Amino acid sequence: MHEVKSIESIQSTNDFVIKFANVNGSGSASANQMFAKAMFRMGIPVSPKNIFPSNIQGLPTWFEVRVNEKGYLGSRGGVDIAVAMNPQSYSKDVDEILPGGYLLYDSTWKRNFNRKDITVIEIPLTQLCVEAFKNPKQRPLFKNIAYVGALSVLLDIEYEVLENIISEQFIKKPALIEPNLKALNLGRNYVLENLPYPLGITVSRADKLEDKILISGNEAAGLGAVYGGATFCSWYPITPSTSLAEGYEKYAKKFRIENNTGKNLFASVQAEDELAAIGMAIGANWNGARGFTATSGPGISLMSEFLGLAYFAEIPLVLFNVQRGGPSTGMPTRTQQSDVLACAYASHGDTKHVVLFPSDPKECFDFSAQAFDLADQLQTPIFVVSDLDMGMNDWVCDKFKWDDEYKYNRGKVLNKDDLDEIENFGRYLDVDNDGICYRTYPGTHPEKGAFFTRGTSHDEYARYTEDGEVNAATLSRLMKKFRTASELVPEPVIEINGKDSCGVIFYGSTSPAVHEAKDILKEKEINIDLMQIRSFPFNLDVWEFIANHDRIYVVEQNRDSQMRTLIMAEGGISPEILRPLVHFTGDPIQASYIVNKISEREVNYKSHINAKKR
Amino acid sequence: MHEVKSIESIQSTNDFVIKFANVNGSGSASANQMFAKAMFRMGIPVSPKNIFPSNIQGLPTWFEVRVNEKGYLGSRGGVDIAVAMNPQSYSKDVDEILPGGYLLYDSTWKRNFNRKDITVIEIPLTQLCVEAFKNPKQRPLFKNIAYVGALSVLLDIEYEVLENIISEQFIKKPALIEPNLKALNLGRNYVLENLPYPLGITVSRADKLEDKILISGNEAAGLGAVYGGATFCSWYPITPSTSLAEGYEKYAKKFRIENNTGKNLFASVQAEDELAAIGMAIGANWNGARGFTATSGPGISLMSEFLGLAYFAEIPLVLFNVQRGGPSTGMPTRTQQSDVLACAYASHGDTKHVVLFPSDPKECFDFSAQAFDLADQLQTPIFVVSDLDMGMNDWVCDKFKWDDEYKYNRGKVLNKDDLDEIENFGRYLDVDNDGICYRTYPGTHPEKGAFFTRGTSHDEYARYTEDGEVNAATLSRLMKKFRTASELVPEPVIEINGKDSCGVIFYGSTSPAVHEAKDILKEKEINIDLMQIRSFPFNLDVWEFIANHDRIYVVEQNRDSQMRTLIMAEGGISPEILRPLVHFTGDPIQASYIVNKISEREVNYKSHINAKKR
Amino acid sequence: MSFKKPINHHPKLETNKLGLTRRDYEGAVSTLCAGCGHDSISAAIIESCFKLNIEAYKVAKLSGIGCSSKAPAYFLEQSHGFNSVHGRMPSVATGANCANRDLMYLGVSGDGDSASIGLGQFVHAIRRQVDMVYFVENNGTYGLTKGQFSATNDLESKNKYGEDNLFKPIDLATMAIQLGATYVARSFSGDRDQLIPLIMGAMQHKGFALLDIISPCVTFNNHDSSTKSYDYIRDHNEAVGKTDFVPLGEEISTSYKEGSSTEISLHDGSKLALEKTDANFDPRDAGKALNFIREKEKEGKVLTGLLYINDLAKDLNETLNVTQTPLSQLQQDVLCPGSEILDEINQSLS
Amino acid sequence: MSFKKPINHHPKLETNKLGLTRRDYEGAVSTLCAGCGHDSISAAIIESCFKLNIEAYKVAKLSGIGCSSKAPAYFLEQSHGFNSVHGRMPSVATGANCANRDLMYLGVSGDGDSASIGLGQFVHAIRRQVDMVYFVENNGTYGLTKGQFSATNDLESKNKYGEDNLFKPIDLATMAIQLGATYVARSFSGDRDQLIPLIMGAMQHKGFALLDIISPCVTFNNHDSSTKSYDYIRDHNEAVGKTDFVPLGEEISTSYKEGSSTEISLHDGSKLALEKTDANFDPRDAGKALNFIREKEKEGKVLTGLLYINDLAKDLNETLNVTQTPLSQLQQDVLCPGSEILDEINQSLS
Ligand SMILES: Cc1ncc(C[n+]2csc(CCOP(=O)(O)OP(=O)(O)O)c2C)c(N)n1
Ligand SMILES: Cc1ncc(C[n+]2csc(CCOP(=O)(O)OP(=O)(O)O)c2C)c(N)n1
Ligand code: SF4
Ligand code: SF4
Ligand SMILES: [Mg+2]
Ligand SMILES: [Mg+2]
Repeated sequence: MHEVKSIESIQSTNDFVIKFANVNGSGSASANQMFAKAMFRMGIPVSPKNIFPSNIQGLPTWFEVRVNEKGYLGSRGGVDIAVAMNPQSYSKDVDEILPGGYLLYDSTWKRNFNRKDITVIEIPLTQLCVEAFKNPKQRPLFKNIAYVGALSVLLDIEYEVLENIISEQFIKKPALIEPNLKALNLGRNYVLENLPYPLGITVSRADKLEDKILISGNEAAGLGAVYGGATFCSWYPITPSTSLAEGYEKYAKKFRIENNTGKNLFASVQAEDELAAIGMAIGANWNGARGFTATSGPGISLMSEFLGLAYFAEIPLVLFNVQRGGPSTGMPTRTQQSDVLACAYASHGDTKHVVLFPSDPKECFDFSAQAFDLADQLQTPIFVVSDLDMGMNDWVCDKFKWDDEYKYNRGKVLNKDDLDEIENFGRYLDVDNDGICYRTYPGTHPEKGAFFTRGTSHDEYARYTEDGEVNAATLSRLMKKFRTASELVPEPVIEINGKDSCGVIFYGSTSPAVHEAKDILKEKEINIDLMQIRSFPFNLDVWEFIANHDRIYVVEQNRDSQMRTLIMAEGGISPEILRPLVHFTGDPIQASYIVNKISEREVNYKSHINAKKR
Repeated sequence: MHEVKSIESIQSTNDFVIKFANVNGSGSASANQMFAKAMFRMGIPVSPKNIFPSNIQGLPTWFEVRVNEKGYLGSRGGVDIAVAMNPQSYSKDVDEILPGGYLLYDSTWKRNFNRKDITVIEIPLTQLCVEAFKNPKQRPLFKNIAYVGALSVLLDIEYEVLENIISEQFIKKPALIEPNLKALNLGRNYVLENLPYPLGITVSRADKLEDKILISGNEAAGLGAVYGGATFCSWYPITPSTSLAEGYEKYAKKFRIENNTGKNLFASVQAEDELAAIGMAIGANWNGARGFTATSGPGISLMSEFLGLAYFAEIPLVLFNVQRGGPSTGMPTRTQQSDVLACAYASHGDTKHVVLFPSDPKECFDFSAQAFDLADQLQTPIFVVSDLDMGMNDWVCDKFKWDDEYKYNRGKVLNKDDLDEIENFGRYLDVDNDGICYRTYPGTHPEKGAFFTRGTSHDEYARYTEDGEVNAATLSRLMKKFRTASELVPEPVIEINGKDSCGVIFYGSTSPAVHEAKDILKEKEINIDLMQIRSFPFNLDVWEFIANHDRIYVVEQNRDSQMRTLIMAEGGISPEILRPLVHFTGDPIQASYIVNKISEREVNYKSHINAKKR
Repeated sequence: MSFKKPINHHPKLETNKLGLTRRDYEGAVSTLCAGCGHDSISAAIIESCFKLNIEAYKVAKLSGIGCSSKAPAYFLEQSHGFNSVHGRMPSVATGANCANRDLMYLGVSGDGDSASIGLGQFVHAIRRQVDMVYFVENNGTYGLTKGQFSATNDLESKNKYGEDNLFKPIDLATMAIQLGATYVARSFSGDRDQLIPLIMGAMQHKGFALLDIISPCVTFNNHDSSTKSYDYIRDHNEAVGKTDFVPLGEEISTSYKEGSSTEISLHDGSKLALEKTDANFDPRDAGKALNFIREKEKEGKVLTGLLYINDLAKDLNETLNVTQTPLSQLQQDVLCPGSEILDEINQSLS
Repeated sequence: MSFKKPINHHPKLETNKLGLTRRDYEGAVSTLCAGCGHDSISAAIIESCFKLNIEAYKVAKLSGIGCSSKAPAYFLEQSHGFNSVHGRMPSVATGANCANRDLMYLGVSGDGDSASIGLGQFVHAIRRQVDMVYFVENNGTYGLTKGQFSATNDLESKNKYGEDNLFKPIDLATMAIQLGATYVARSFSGDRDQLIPLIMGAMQHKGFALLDIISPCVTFNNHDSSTKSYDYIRDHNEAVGKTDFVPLGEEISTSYKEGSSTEISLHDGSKLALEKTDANFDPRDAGKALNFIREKEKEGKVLTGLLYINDLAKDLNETLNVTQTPLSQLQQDVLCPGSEILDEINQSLS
C-alpha cells in the first residue's frame, strides 16, 4: 500500500462511492450485493447499481455503490474506492478514481498504475484463494467474498453484519456457510496482518433505515401484482422486464397455492412473443381474470396493434414497461425514459392511454396493485412505466403497507342478479355519464348480457355499425372516460419551496437526483419547487402547479423531452414556460448535472429580472 | 313520374349531387363509374365517392357523385338526385333527397315513398332487362347500364360520350360492346318514350378539364413508385391500401419488362403479414434496391418495431399509409386522418419520422416518386400518408408531369472507386456535418466498406458500443439529420387572402372542402389565409405562416387534433393560437361544416375585437 | 352490420334435452355472400350444439379478422363473442382459457388469418394444447380483402382473373398432427353429414382440436381453375371413412360392416365410431396418418375425416397445474396475502 | 462489444485458390461464453468458406437477436452484416435476396429467434424458397436473456435450476421438410467433420437450405438433465451416414463401402457424396425422411446428417421471373418509363 503523496487522501464517514469492476459471469454479483446489504444493515442509506453488458460472460461489468448517510442515493459520478478485479478494464477503472481516492486490486499479478494521487491497496486475492481452497471452480467466487472481507476491515464494517448475511443467504445450503466465512476472513486477516487500516473512508452504524427496505422495482411490482389480485401473467423474456414476471411467479408460487389441492391459484405463461403475450392478457381480462404482461420498449412497439384493440373494445389490462435505452434494440442494459410518448399514444387512430409512473420500488408495489383496480374501473389498458435503473437495481424505500380493509374494485361488472333486473343491457351504454359502461363476463347468465366484443366500430349494444355519427359518439365517450380517468389516477407529489421559485417537473427514477439537486441548489440560494408527476392523464393539480410557475424545468432521461411534449400537447401549455432538461446517455442522471443546467439558466434569469427592475 | 307540388323542383346546370344506392357485389361499380367518367369527358368537374361496407356481397353500398362546374369537389351533403336500386336502403336514401330533388327507382316493384316534395321517376328497370336479355346472370349488370342510359336523357348527357366510354372499356372483349349499348338504349328509349325530359337538373359541355385527369390516389402513387425507380414492393392486403400495391404491379408489368428476356425488372411479394412486409422492404433497401411497402393503420402499429430499426440503423424505406377509420380495426371502409402521430413518432425510444402528406392524386404521384429520392438522401423511412377518400376514389387532378432531365438522387453511396480513395471509412461518420453519413451496398468492394448494420447502439464505425456518450452523440446526430430533412421535404402551399385574416392549416384530402369553404367565407366577408402542410418535419415557411397569424384553425379528420399536437410539440407554438377544427365520423369533411365552425368563432372574435376598440 | 333475427318460437319446432330449438342456437342474420361455405359451417355448429344440448352461455366464440372471422356473429347469440385482431385469435383464446376453464372455447379463423399472419400463434396454441375447437374455414383465398391468394392455396390453382398461384400450400392439418394437436380433422363445408359428427367429437374432446374445413368462397375462389371450389372438392374428396358421434349413454348403431369400425371414447364418456376403410390408416397413429395424407395428396386427392386423435393429452390448465375453480371467480380472500404476510416480506427485505 | 483482431499474416498459413488464409475469413473476437457451441459453428463457417474459395464480400450475413444472432460479427469481416430485430431475419433476408440475386445469403438465428417469435417468418421464407443458408444455432434455451426454455426444448428436459420444461418441442427440421425446404440437415456444433461438408453443401445448394445445428449453451443448458448438452448429444446422436463434399471437378474419393453411397449434384456442379447406412432412409424422399426421423426420435435418438435434399426447386427470384441483373444495379434508364409514356398514361386517364 503506497500512500498518497501529491494530495490528501479522501476522508469521510458514511459518504462515498465504491465501484467494483468485475468480469461478466464470474459470480461477483452476490459478493457485491453482500457489501451493499451490509451498508443497509448498518442503517446507512445505500444505492447499488449494476452496470452490465448485453452479454453473458467474459466482458467487463461494474457494480457501483453509493453510500450516503444523508440519503442522497442518485448516481453521483466519480469513484472514491475502486475494487478493480478485471484487468480488461483497469485503465478506465483507475481513471475514474477521484484524486485522493483508493484503488484495491488483485496483486497476485502486480501492476503499476501511474497515478500518484491515489492510494493503491494491494491484496493477492487469487493467490490467497489458491492456497486456501482446493476446488478450482469455487476459487473465483471466494475471491470475491475475500475482497468483501478485506473491505470490512479497511472500512470498518461490522463483522457480525456480514456473518449474518452469509448465514441467511445459505440458510438452505448450510454447508456453504463455513467456506464463505473462511473466504471472508481470508480477506480480513490479510488486511489485519499486512496493511494499515482503516482507510480515510469508513462506515459507522447510523440507524437511518428503520422503516426502510432494500428491493428492486421489478420484484416490488411483481409482488404488487400478487397483492392486486392478478391471476394471470403472460410475458416474453426481455431485459430489463424479465425479473418482473419472475418476481410475480416467485411470490405467486409462495402465496397462491390452493390449500387442499396444492394447485395454483394463478397461471403464468411464457408466450412465444410480445404479440401473443398481450393477446393472452387481453383474453384473460375479457374473461374476468386480472391479467397482465411485462415488457420493455421493443415489446411496446410489437403490442401496438393489440393496445388499440383493448382501448377501443374497452378491455382492462395491466402492462408493465420497464424502459431501457432506445430506439430499436438500442441499449438493452442501460436506462432511459424514452417510451413516454410510445405508451401514452400507443397504436394507430385516436388513442390515449392511462400511464402510471412510479418513482421507487414502494411506488412500483403500490401502483402495480392499484393498476389492477384502475384497469377494471376504467376498462382500458393501464401502463405502469418504470425503467432499468429502478427495475433491476435494489433501492432503499419505505416498507410496503397493505390495508386489510381495502376491497378490490372490480369496476362496473354485472352479475346474474343484476342482469335479471335490467331491461335493456347495452355493453356500451354510458348509463352513469362518466364514459364508463357496464360489462359482463362470459358465462354469467343463460339468456342475458351476452355481447360481441370487437375492434371494429360498434354501437351502444356492441353491434357492428358503419354509421359515422354513432362511431364518432363512441370516440367522444372514450374521451369523456379519459377525463374521468384523470380523477382516479395518482396525483402528483408537490413540494413548494419558496416564493418566485422556478418549478421542476420530474417523474420516475430521476427522483433521488432531483431531490439532491434541490438541496444543492438551495445552498446556492436557488429555490426550486418540485412536482413529481405520477400519472397520465394529468390531473388538476398538475395544471395548477404549472399555472403557478413562469418557468419550469422538465427533467427527463430521453432526447426528445417526451413528457414536456405530452404536457404541451394535452394542456395547451406555452412552450417557453417548459424548459427541457434532458439526459440520454443511458446512465442515470446525476444531481450535479441538474444543478449545473438549472443554476446556469436561473442565474441568467435573475440577472435578467434584476436588469428589468433597474 | 309525378311532379313536385308543394315545392319548386331543383333547377340547375352542371351543379348537383347524385347518389346511386346499390347492393354490394351487384356489379354496379362500373355503371356508376361510367356516369362519372361521362361528366369528366364533358369537361365538367366531378367527384365520385364510393361508400361501401366492409363486406363483399348483399349489403347496401352507395356511389355519390358531385358535379360542379366551379370545381368544388369536396363532399357537399344532401342529394339532388337519388338513384335508388336497393330496397334495403330505400328509406334512408329517400330521406336524404333535398326538397325539390329527384328520385329514380326500379318501378318493376312499385312503391309509394311518402314524400310530396320530390319528383319520383319510375322506370321498370328489371322488367325491361328481363324482356331484353336472355342470360339471367347478365341482367343485373345491364340493369345498371340501363339506368345510366335513362339518366343520359333525363340530364342531357351526350350520347357519343357514353358510347365511346363503352367502346373503350370493352376494347379487349368487343363482343360485350353491343349488349352494353343495347342496355344503355333500353334506358334511354324508355325515358324518351314514356317520361318528360330533361329534368330541372341538366349537364352541358363545359370544357373545364383540359389539363386534368381522373384517377385515384392509390393508382397514382403506384405509378409514382414506378417512376421513382422502385424495384421492390412487399405488402400485405389491407383496405384501403391494397390497390396501391396492385397499381404498382399493374404499371410495373407494363413498363418494367426486360427487353430481350421478358423478365421482370422488379419484384413484388405479397408478404405473410405487415411485419414481414416491412422487413422485406428494409432488406431490399439495405441491399441497394428501392423498396417500399403500403399499408393502413393496423399495419403501421405492426410495423412499429421495424420502423425503429430503420430509423436507428438508418436504412432508406418508403412506406405508404392509406389511412382509414381508427382506432383498432375501426372503420375499414371509411376515411380519417388519425394516424398522424402514429406515423410521426412511430416506435419506442426517441424516434421521429419524415412524413409527406399529398392532397390529391397528382401529389400522390409526385410525392411517391420523390419519396424514393428522399429516402435515399436521408437514409431513413419516408412515410407517404394519404387516406381512403383520396386513395380509393377517382379524383380530378392536374395531369402528371415528368422531367426527363431529372436524375434520381441515390444519396450518399460509395462505390468501389470511392472506397479505393478513402482511408478511413466509417458508416456513421458525419463527414459533411449535415447528420447524413455515407453508406455502401453489400458486395461493393473486396476489401473495404463492409460494415455491420444493427439496431443496437453503435459507434461511428458501426461497431456495437455500450458507451453512453457515444450513443448520445448518435442520437443527437439523428436530430441534426432531422433538421436537414426539414430543408428537403416539400414546403407548404400558402395562400394569403387579406390583412388581419385568420389562418387555416390543413393537409391531405380536406383540400377541396377547405378551398370551397374559403370562397363561401369570403362571401360572408371572412377572409382566411390557407396553409396546406405537405410534410413533417415542418420547414421554416410553416413557422413563418404561424408566426404571422394570431389565430389559426387546424382542420383535420381525427378526434385528437393530431396535426395540431405535432405543431405544438415540435414548434413550441402557443396553444391558444391553434384552434382544433376536427371531424371524425369517417365521412369526408364538408365545406359547410368548416364554414360553420369558422364563421361562428370569427364572428365572436370580431365582436370581441370591436368591443375592445370601443 | 348485423341484423337481429326475430325469434318466433314455432310450437312444432324440435327441442333438445334443454328444451331448446335449433333457433335458440342461431345468431344474427349472416351478411356473407349467398352460398359462402362459411355459412354452412355456422349451420353445422348450430346443429352440433343443439344435438349436444350445449348451454350457449357457457360457450365463448373467438375469432380474428376476415369473412370467416365474422361467422361467430351468426351462431350462438347467447354466447359472448370476441372478434379480435387479424391472426391473433389463438393468443386471446389462450388467455381466456386460462381465466376460466369451465367454458367451451370455439375459435373461428380463416386460412389467411391462420396460415399467414397468425401462423406463429396457431402453432403455439397447439404446442400449449389449449383446450378449444379451432375452426379453419379454409377457402384458399383472402375473401374479405377481395381474392388474393392465401398460403393454403394449391400450386396449380389459379385466381378468378386467371393468374397463377406461385407458391406451394401450407397444410395446416398435417402441421397440427406433426405438432401434437390431439384431434385433427379435415372436412368440407358442403358435406354436412361428415362435418357435424366431426364438430361434435371436437367439442367433446379435451385439448386442442383442429377442424380444417374446406369452405368455398363463391365470390373469389369457386371458378373452374380453383382447387377449393365446390366442384373440385366434390370430385377430389376422399374420406378416411365415416365418423359417427355417439352421445354418452347411447348405443352405437352404425351402418358399418362388421369389424370395420373402431370406437374412440371422448372426455365426457361419449364416443366416436369410425369406419375403417384402409388398413394403412389409423387415426391413433400419427406417423401412419401423416403418411396416408401424403399418399393421397400424391394421388391428387383431398383426404377428409378424422385424421388423428389422441385422447390422453394434458391440456394447458392441467400442464400449468391450475386450480379447478375458474381464476376469474377467485375472490380477494384467496388472492390477497394480506398485511401480515407483507410485514414478513418487509422483514426479509431489511 | 466487438474487438478487432490484429490480422498478422503468417507466411506459412495455408492459402486457398484465392490466395486467402483462414484468417481472412475470420471476424471480430467473439464475446460469447468460452465453450459456447455457437463459436464452433462460426469456425465451421469460416472453414467452409475457405475451402469453397468464397469471396467474402459477395456474402451477406443476416441475423435476428440472441447470442446466436451475434455470431455473424465473428466470421467474415469483409461481408456486410445485418443484425436485425428479434425473429424477423427471414423477411429481411427475403427482401435482400430479391434486391441482389448475385450474393450468397447466410442467415443465422437461434431457437428462440426462429421457433418462437420468428416462426411465421421462418415458415414463409421456406414456402417462398428464398435462396439462402439458414442456420438455427439450437441450444434449447434463450441464452441472451439468461436461460428460459425455448420452444425446441424437449419435454423431459430440465433447466439449470431443476425446473421442468412443460411443453413438447417444435422440430424445425421436420417442419422444414414438410414445408418443402429443399436442403435440410441436422448437425451438432461439436461434430466438425459432419458439420463442415453439410455447410459446404448448403452453400452450393440453390433454394432454401436449413441447418438445424444443436449448439450447446454452456452457461444455461449444459447440465446433466439437459437434452441439448454436449454429453447428451454425443450419447444420443445417430448420423444418417457420412456426407462428403466434393468440389467441382474433383474425383470422389470417399471411404464408404462399395455400393453404399449416393451422389448428389449441386447447383454449381459440385457434389455431395452420401454414405448409405439404412435401407429405410433416402434423403431424396421426403416421406421416408420424415418417417425415419420420427422412428429415431421414438428410439430416443437425435438423427443428424443430411435429412432431405431436392435439387430441382425453383428459388424465389425464379418463381417471380426476376431479371438476372441484380435489381439494385438497375439504372434510371431502364427503371423510369419517362415523359412520353406518362403523356400516354395521362391520355388514357382523361
Ligand atoms: C393487421 C391487419 N392486416 C390486414 C388486414 C386486412 N384483412 C382483413 S381480412 C384479411 C384476410 C382474411 O382472409 P381469411 O382469413 O382467409 O378469411 P376469409 O375472408 O377468406 O374468410 C385481411 C388481410 C387487417 N384487418 N388487419
Ligand atoms: C422484440 C424483442 N423481444 C425480446 C427480446 C429479448 N431477447 C433478446 S435475445 C432473446 C432470445 C434469444 O434466444 P435464441 O434465439 O435461442 O438465442 P440464443 O441466445 O439462445 O443463442 C430474447 C427474447 C428482444 N431483443 N426483442
Ligand atoms: S367473399 Fe368469399 S369468403 Fe367472403 S363472404 Fe363472400 S363467399 Fe364467403
Ligand atoms: S449464454 Fe449460452 S448461448 Fe449465450 S454465449 Fe453463453 S453459452 Fe453461448
Ligand atoms: Mg380465406
Ligand atoms: Mg437459443
